[in-house]
Amino acid sequence: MNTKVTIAGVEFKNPVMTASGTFGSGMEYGEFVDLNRLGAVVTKGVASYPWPGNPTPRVAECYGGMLNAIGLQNPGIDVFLERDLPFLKQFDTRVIVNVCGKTVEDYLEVVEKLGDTEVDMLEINVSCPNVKEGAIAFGQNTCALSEITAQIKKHARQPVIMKLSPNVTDIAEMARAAEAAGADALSLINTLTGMKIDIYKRQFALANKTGGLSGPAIKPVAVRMVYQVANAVKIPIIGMGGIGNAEDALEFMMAGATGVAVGAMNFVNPYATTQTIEGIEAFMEKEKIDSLTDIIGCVK
Amino acid sequence: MNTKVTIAGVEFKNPVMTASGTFGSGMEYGEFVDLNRLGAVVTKGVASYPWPGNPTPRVAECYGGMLNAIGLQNPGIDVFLERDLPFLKQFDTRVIVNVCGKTVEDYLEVVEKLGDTEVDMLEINVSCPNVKEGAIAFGQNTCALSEITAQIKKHARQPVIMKLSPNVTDIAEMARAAEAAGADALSLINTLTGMKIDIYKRQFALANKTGGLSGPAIKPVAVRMVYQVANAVKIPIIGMGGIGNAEDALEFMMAGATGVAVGAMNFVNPYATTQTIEGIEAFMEKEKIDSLTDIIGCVK
Amino acid sequence: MAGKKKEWAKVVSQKQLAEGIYDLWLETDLASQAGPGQFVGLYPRDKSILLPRPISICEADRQLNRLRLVYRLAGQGTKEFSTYKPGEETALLGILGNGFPLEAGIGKKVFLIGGGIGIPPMLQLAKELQAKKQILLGYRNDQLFLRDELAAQGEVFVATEDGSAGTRGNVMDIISEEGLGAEIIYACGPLPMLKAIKVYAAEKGIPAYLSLEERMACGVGACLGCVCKTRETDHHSHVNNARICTDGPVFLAEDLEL
Amino acid sequence: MAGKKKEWAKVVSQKQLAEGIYDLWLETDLASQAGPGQFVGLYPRDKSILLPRPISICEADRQLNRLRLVYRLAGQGTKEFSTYKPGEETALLGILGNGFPLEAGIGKKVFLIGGGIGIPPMLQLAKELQAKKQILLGYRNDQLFLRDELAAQGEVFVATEDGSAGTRGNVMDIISEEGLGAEIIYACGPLPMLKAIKVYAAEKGIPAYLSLEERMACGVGACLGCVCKTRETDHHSHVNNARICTDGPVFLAEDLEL
Repeated sequence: MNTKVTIAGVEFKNPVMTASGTFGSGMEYGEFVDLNRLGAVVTKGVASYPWPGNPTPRVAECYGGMLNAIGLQNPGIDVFLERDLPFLKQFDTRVIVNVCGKTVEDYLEVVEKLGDTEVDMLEINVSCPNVKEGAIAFGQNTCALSEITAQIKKHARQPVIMKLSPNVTDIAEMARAAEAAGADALSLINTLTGMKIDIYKRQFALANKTGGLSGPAIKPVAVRMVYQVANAVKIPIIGMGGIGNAEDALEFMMAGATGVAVGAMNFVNPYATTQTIEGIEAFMEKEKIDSLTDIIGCVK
Repeated sequence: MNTKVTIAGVEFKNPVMTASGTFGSGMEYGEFVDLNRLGAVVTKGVASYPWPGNPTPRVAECYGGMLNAIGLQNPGIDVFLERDLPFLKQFDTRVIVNVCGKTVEDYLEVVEKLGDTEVDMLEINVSCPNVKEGAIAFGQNTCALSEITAQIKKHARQPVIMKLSPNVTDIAEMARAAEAAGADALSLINTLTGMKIDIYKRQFALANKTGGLSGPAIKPVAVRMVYQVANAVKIPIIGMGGIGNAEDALEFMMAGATGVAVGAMNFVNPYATTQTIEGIEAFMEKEKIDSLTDIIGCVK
Repeated sequence: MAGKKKEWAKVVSQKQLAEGIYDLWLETDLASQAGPGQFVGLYPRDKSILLPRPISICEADRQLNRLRLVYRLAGQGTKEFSTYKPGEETALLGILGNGFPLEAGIGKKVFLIGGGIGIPPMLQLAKELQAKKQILLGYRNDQLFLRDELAAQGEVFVATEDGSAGTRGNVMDIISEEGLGAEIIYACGPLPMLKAIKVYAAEKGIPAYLSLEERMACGVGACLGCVCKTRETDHHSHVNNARICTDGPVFLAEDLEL
Repeated sequence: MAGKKKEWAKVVSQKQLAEGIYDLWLETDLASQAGPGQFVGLYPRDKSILLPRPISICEADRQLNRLRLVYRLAGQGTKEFSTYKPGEETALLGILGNGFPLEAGIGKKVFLIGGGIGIPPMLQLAKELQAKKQILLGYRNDQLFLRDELAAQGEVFVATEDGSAGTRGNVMDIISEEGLGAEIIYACGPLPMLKAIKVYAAEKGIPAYLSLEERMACGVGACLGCVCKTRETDHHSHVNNARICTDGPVFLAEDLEL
């Protein structure tokens, strides 16, 4: 039974990763799961300098999901390289660093600093709905997305994954723009922009007013977009959006994802990542699937 | 205590309506609720001739919601006028007819035929994700939306509500285009395009592959869009997306909706519409709200 | 007839009849309106799944206000139902659907044909139908749930897919093997079985009432989720689609495109 | 110390202590690691709401492996918890948070200050802290939950908003009215109370350990949902934000921007 998948030349022991921002840099959930079991740890977004993020409340709950407006709080690339990367490199898992920025230069500075490290891949966050500058501005417009993709590709020494926003009219068009500009892979979906109002207090549940919706509630949108993108581009896809178990993960793979990431469901079940891997193995055994790559995009 | 609201000059006894496609033409749920209690019945989409809709399966369940790909099956305007409208006019409630079409001419034919009837308002469906031609093609592009809005306004004798698709990058831009072209009101959101795959059968849950996601799962996206639109245009909004009780309805109103519609939640609770009205009245009493119009858009 | 309602029903008893097949008795006022071939919508408590599950009525005790539902474990909803214990309450939508027309069969030589989870509705039908009943039951294996109860209502013939009881094969194999015949058919079961019955009924020139299944949402005819293709334009839809939940689930075979 | 876990805990007992205040004892191995001021995440079964509810530990019986949680009805999740009966199981995430530092207070004259639903963590603290304890409790009205139990651990002073028992007003009013003083403060309660204590402690030049609350998602420090503003750059975040769930919930007042 072979659970290996390959994305842009990088081999993963299995397709199960963590969605950026839901798993820190692995340390916290290392108390619950053996990080060696994971296909990859995808880190919280890393910027060129420390970002304080948004005011609280930053999180709110909604039916089958949650809203967050963390605002990409992060300690910056220098702390990441000094503290988080050495921690992650103790484990036999791939490391994908999520890179965020407010300007193209911000992104490039992080990409440059990661160039001669043992990081396996870069995931470029152009789809965070919770910061005013940069981020999603690059991810909702094909020209801006092409431009930043091309720039990053020029400077990156690792394969580049562009993380796409679902808050667009035509996800296939965005995917094609990223592919044409040189992206090695795509990850999707980031969160859907949402809002919650407390009717008794007559105020927004989040200090930021809007936040990103994640969790099982968004899975049907995510599966649809993965399917559309898989049918629009040739580069591999890492699928995410509400994945919490093997059935969810397999649904994304059958829709066309090569990798899958567990996000908000880590908060619901801190063992969700490893249980997803075990569930995939059990499914393969039961359904007599030799290689997991056989099911990628098998539903047309 | 005054629950009345006015939309484009039409007064409603209360803001609670039905979302098109979830309530037929009222007959079926008339067994469960007194239609006289409702602010309005918004009918299933009516086209210029009978539409057969999509193959089955047409519905699938997902976390906190459902997918549908009915494909706007409807008996056509002539049957509507002969059978459904006389039924609805027996009740003391407003009648809003949802109009669908594949070409501009299709829409205009229905609009014309409704011109000298006792229908109170028209809701123009330019956002159904489940039909190949027309419908959503008009709703994802500002030019097409402006064009069809202007055409319909030219022919309509009743106030025109344009029903917007949430499957767009910038809902405010769409709203502004509809307003500029003469729309009297807006309703949002239609369903989010989604997909479900049965991993054991390795096939799509819906014959149409994709379907429209509705139910509580989409509420945060809907509330956000209502808020964004309310801050972008001056015309009134009918809000919908996962509303199943008074708390949901009030959340939409505080975000900026003047009317609210109960959709998929009718299937979960056939008394959802009238219970929502009762809950709003109870809230007004408890919170000492004299006129419901006071809370519209009160959260900024 | 009273209208449809959503209301609370109390679990009277529940037991397992066969692998994955459960037998649930509910106490509910709705029982007084229930007829053979009709169904109810059972709502799971699990809030991640919202829609009522359509389950056919196996028996209706109109004196005691009780409904018997025999259902198959099919997913999250039915898995939850299978845990219900006496005294618990569950939300019920009913009574739904048209049911089997009894008049058509009175005094005739009839086939009541049930395949798999299509067997349960045959029990109430057999109890109410005054006719010469030949009851044909198709099972997967020798877990012959409801067989004995049906045998008290007519002559029962069994087919099993694995040949472990009765005729090896399906219900159509019973007809040929036993050389049976009828003037009218009532049937519920998987689509291939219904298709075969439609062909058989057309050949013999006899009416066949078929009970169909489809994914449903509202259950009351509003959403148009659960349609089937009809030969003629349907009176309600004005296209060749009838609503299984309200115009059906029972249709005359010759009116359907299966 | 063993690591954090999500595991099943069994309900030992539950009773209502006051209007909207419930007292739940759970049997769980996690009790052996629990200290005063720490908390657990309790997961509702209701699948429409996914996140664990942070609830502070009121008592930890490390011999019997039991945790006592005294919580307020605040929404859908806690409403569900309040229905739990002995023998039922509930999923628990723990043990979370840093807890109150006992060493700092040993042998000293201390204030333990609890306001409203900030009172429960004071009980385990009072039981473990070897010091001259003055326990100041702020209630809404004369439903003085946990007061008697706390009185067994030190000298208790009560304030009520409506003046129906003890000092009319809040816990700060007790200090002035009774002319009390302390060398160190431990406190948990609403933000305005904590702000007042921070000011008071600064004036008196004494340390105050404050337990904070915020909307949480993961509860384990990964999501950065529940941060508070800190005076200095935080060692983990490298910005002026500390994580309440892991760096806290207990902070030295002077380190916080409240």
